[in-house]
Amino acid sequence: MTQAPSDATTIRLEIARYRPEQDERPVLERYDVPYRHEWVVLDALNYLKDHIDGTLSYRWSCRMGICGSCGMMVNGVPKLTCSAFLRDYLPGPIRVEPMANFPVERDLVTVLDDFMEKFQAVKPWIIRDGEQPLEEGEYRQTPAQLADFKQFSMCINCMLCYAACPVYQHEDEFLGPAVLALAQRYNHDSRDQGKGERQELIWSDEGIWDCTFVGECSAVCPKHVDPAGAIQQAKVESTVGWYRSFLAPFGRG
Amino acid sequence: MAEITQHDIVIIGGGGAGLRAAIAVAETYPDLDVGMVSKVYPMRSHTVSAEGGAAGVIKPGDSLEDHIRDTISGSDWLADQDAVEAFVREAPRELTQLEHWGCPWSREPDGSVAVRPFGGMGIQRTWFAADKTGFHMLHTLFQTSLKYARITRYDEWFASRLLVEDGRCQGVVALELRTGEVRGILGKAVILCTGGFGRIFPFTTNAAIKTGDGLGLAYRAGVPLKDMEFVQYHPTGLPGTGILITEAARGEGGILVNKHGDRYLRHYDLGEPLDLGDPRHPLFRTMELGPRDRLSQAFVHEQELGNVFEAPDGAYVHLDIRHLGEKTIDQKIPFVRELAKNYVGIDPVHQPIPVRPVVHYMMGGIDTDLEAATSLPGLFAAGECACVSINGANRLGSNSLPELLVFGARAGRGAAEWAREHPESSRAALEQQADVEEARIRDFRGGDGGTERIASIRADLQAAMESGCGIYRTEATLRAAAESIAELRERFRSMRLDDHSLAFNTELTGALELDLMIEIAEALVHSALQREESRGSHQRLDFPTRDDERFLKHSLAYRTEGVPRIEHRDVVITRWPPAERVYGRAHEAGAAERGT
Amino acid sequence: MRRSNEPLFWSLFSAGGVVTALLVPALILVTGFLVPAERVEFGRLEAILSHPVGRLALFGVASLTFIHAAHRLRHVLVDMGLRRFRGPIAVAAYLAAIGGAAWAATVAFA
Amino acid sequence: MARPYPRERSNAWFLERWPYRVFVLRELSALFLALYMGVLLVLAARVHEGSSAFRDYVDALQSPLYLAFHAVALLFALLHSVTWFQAVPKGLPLRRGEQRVAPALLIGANYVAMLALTVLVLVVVLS
Ligand SMILES: Cc1cc2nc3c(=O)[nH]c(=O)nc-3n(C[C@H](O)[C@H](O)[C@H](O)COP(=O)(O)OP(=O)(O)OC[C@H]3O[C@@H](n4cnc5c(N)ncnc54)[C@H](O)[C@@H]3O)c2cc1C
Ligand code: SF4
Ligand code: F3S
Ligand code: FES
Repeated sequence: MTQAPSDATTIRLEIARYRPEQDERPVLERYDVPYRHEWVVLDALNYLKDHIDGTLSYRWSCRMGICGSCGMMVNGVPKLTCSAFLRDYLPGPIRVEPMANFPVERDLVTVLDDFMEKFQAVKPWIIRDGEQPLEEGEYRQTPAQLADFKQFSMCINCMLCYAACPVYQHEDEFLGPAVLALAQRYNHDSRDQGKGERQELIWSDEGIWDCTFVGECSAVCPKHVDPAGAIQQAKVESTVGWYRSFLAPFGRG
Repeated sequence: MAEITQHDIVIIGGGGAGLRAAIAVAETYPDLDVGMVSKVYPMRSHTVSAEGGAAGVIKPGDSLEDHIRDTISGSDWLADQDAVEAFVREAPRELTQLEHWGCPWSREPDGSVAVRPFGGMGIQRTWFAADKTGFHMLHTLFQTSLKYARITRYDEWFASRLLVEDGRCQGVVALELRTGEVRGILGKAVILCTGGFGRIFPFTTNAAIKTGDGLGLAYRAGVPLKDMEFVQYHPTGLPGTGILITEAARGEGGILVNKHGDRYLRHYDLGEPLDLGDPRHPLFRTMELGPRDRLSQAFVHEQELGNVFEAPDGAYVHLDIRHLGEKTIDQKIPFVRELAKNYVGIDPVHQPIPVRPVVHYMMGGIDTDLEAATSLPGLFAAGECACVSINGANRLGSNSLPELLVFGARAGRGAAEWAREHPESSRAALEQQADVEEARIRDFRGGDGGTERIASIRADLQAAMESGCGIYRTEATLRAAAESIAELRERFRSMRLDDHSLAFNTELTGALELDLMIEIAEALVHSALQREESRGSHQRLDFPTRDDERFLKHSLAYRTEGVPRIEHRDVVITRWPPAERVYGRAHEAGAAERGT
Repeated sequence: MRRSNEPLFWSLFSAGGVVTALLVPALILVTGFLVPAERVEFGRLEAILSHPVGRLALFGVASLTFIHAAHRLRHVLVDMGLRRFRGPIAVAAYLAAIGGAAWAATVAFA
Repeated sequence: MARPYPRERSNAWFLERWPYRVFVLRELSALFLALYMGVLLVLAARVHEGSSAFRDYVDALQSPLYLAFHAVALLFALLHSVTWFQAVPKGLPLRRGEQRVAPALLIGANYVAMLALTVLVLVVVLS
C-alpha cells in the first residue's frame, strides 16, 4: 500500500453506474472528491451524492459495520464501504462497483432476492419438539454451549462472501456461504432440535457439497463468521452421518 | 392509477418493534394476515446497532419495584407510572421469550442468562449479548418471523402517507424502491414502528434511516406528538462520526476523565469516585453510572471551564477502559475495541478513547395509550417512534430494547383485535387517496424549476436544530431555530432533484424523508419553547429548575396550518410522588435504607 | 432433494489429502532426489517393497492419492468452467482413479 | 422500472485475483501428486523386476527432465501440505470449554507429524 502523500486534497473515484432507464450495461464514471484522512469510501460516496451528483444510488444505513447494507466491490474486492478507509487506497483512483455475483438493480444496488429465498429455505429459527413454558424461565445454556455456535451467529447478512465465492458465481442453485453458516448456527444451538429438518437441504449437492473450499468467503467476511469453516464442519458431520446410516440402516438418518 | 393490495394488518417498520408486533399477530391470531412495509430489509433496521443491553428483572435480589423506581426517577417523574409498571412487569417475560426464540444472550457458568450494570439502574439487571445486543435481538426476531407464512413483507418499500377514511386509519401508501411503483396497502389496522429521528440533528449515533417518517405520517393524519422536546444526548460518542461507544463500557468499569486526568463527574453531584481497585467500583447510580442527561450536561460545563481536549472534530474527553484489561474487553465489549480501532485509530486496551456527547435517542413520539393505540382509531404505534410514555424526560439506557418488545407485542395484539372487529370500509375512497399520493410523489420526482438541493436544506435543518435545541436551550436559541425551520419549509417548496428516474431513486426517498423531518423538527422546537422549566434532558438556561407546578405534564404537539398547537396532559402518578432526582449521594442513602 | 453421495468420495478424498500432505514431500525427497543421487541402496528398497507392510503402504498411499487427485481435479475442472460436463468428468475421473488403484495393486502385490 | 442487469459470470475468474490463483494452484497440486505417484509405481515395478531394471531407471531419473519434474512436484506437494494443514482446524474446531483451541496449535501438530514421518521415512530408507 502506498504511503499517504500528506498533501492529498482530492481522490478520484471510478464508479459503476447503471441506470436501467438509459444504460444498456454498467459504465464507469469518474468523480473527484475531497480526500480526508478519516473518511471511509462511504463518506466519499455521500459527499458525491450530496454535492456533486444526486443521481447516484447505493445502500447504506448504520455507517458502523453492523447493518450489512453497504457492501460493494472496492478495487475488485468485496468490502463494507463504511469500513474501507480512503487512506488505504492512496493515491487512487478507487474503483467502486456493485457486489459481484448479483444482478444489478441500479448503480451500486444489487438484487437480493436469491439470497433472501435461500436464507429462509434453511429454516433459520429454533425448532423444538416441545416448548418449555415461559414461566419456567430461560433454557439453560452454558458458556461453552454458547461458544459452540456464537461465531456463526455474528453474520450481518452483508453477502460479501457471496460476492467472493466463484462457485456461487457459476452455480445458481448453490446455497452459499452465509446461508450455510446460518444453518450451522441453528444446528449447533443447544436449544434447537431441528437439525433433522434442515439436513436434507444442507447435505444435498446444492448445499455444502457444491463448495470446493475456495475459502475467499471467510477471507472477506468482515465479522469473522468463517463460513468456510462452517461448511467444512458440516461436511464432516454429513460424512459421519452418511457412514452411520450404513452401519445402522434401520436407525434414524 | 395506484395498485391496491389488502391485508388484515399493516405494519410499517421492520425493526425490533415491528417484527415483535408481526409475530404477536401471527401467534395470537394465525388467521389474520400481516403486511410488513419497511424501507430497508428488516435486518438492516436500526435496532441492529444497539449495543449495551436490555433491562429486565430476573435475578434474585432485584425487584420489579426497584426497576420501576429507577425508571421513574430516571425520567425525572415525567413517565406515566401505570405505563412504567406494565412495562417493567412484562419485560422479563418478553426477554425470556426472545431467549426461547434463540437470542444468544451471554450466560453465567450455570447456564442462566447473565446481567450487567447500566447507567441509572440501581442493580445489575441488563441482559446482554456481548455488546451486540440489538443486533442479536433483531436477527433473532427477523429469523423467527420467517416461519410465519402469513407475514408478507414489502422490503424496501417507503411508506409516505397514511390512508384515513371514515375517521379510521385503513392503510398506507408506499413507494417500491426497486420499481418506483406507488401502491395502496390496505389494512383494517395499521401499526407504526418506524423508529426514532436522531437524523434531524447533525451529530448523532443514529443510522441514516432514522428520519422519523412515522411521526411525520401520524402528525399529518392529525395525531399529536408527545414530549418532543426531550432529546437524549449520550455522553460517549466518537468525535467525527458520532458512532456510539456503549454505556456497557462504563457498566464494566470504564471511567471518564478530562484533559487534566480528573474524574470530573465528581464535581457535578454524581457522588464520589471509588478507587479503580475497589471491588465496589463501578457503583450503581454514581459517577460514570449516573444517567445520560447529567453526564452530558457535565461535559458542557467542563467545556466551558476549558477542561476538555479541543480538536477539529469537536471537543472531547477521555473514556478510559485500560484498567479492565485485554481479556475482559475482548470478552465483554469486543465491539468497543473494534469500533475504536477502526474509526479513531485507537486501541482502548492501551489508550483512552476520545468521546463527546452525541444525540442518541428521542424520548418523544407519537402519543399512544397503554395498549399502543393512538387517538386515530385503527392506528397503533410502538417502539422508538411512539411515546407511551415510560421514558419521560430521560430514558434509562437499556430500557428501550425491552420497550420495543413489550409495546410491540401489545400493539400487535391490540391491532389484531381491532382488525377482527372492524370490516374494511369504502375502498373507492381509499383508492382515490392513493392516487392523489401517487401524483404527489410523481411531482416530487419530476421537480422541475426548483433550485434547492435537498442535501443543503437537510444540512441547514440539522445545523438549526443543533444550535437551537442542544443540550442547553434558551428562548432565544429556540426562537431562532423556529425561524430557520420556517424558512427551510419555504426553501423546500422549491427543491429540485437531480434524479428523475423510477428505479431505486434514493434522492426521491431522501426528499420524502426531508419533508417529514421538517414537520417533526418544528413540533420539537415549539414543544421545547413552551416548556419553561428544566427537566431531565430538557435544560433551559432561562428556566434552570424543575417546575412541577406548571409542567408535571406531557406536551402534545398538534399539526396546524401555521405553527404547531401545543396542549398539555397530566402525567399519571400512581404510587411514586415526585421527588428530587439525586444520584451518588442518594444511592448510598438508599442502599443503607434497603440494608444492602 | 436427492441425497448426495459426496460423503463417500469426500471422505476418501480427505483421507488421501491427509496421507499425501504428511508423506509425499518425504517420498519425493527420497525417490526424486536421493535415489538419482545414488544414496539409496537397491537391496534396501527391495526389502521395503517386499515386506508386507511395505506392500500395503505402497498400495494404500498410491490408491488414496489417485482418488484424492481424481476428486480434486474433477471439481476444479467444473469450477474452472466445464460445468456443463460435470457428469462425464466425474465418471472419467473416478474411473481413472480406480484404474490407478488397480495398477497400484498389481505393482505392490507383484 | 425494474430491469436488473443480469449477474456477470467470468470464464477466467481464477486468473483475476491472487487468492483465486492460489486456489487453482492448490487444486492443481493434485495433478502433480498423481503424476508423481505414477513415477513412484514405475520405480517400485522396476525394483521388483530386479537390480538391472532398477539401475536403468535410476539413470533415467538422473536426467534433467526428471529432476525438473521432481522439483516442481515437490513444490506442489509442499503447497498441498501447507494448505491442507491450514484447513484442518476449519473442519475440526476443537474446543476446551469456552475457549477454542488455537488453530495454530492444530496446524503446528500437523507439521510436527509431517516432520516425524519424514524422519521415519529417511531412517527406514537410508539406515
Ligand atoms: C447506537 C445505538 C445504540 C443503542 N443501544 C441501546 C441499548 O443498548 N439498549 C437499549 O435499550 N436501547 C438502545 N438503543 C435504542 C434502541 O436501539 C432503539 O430505540 C430501538 O432499536 C428502536 O427500534 P424500533 O423498532 O422502534 O425502530 P428501528 O429499529 O429503527 O426500525 C425502524 C423501522 O422502520 C422502518 N421505516 C422507517 N421509516 C419508514 C418508512 N417511511 N417506510 C417504511 N418503513 C420505514 C425502517 O425500515 C425500520 O425497519 C440504542 C440506539 C442507538 C442509536
Ligand atoms: S458470513 Fe460474513 S461475509 Fe457472509 S454475509 Fe455473513 S457477515 Fe457477510
Ligand atoms: S468461497 Fe465458496 S467455495 Fe466454499 S469455502 Fe467459501 S463457499
Ligand atoms: S452502513 Fe451499515 S454496514 Fe456499512
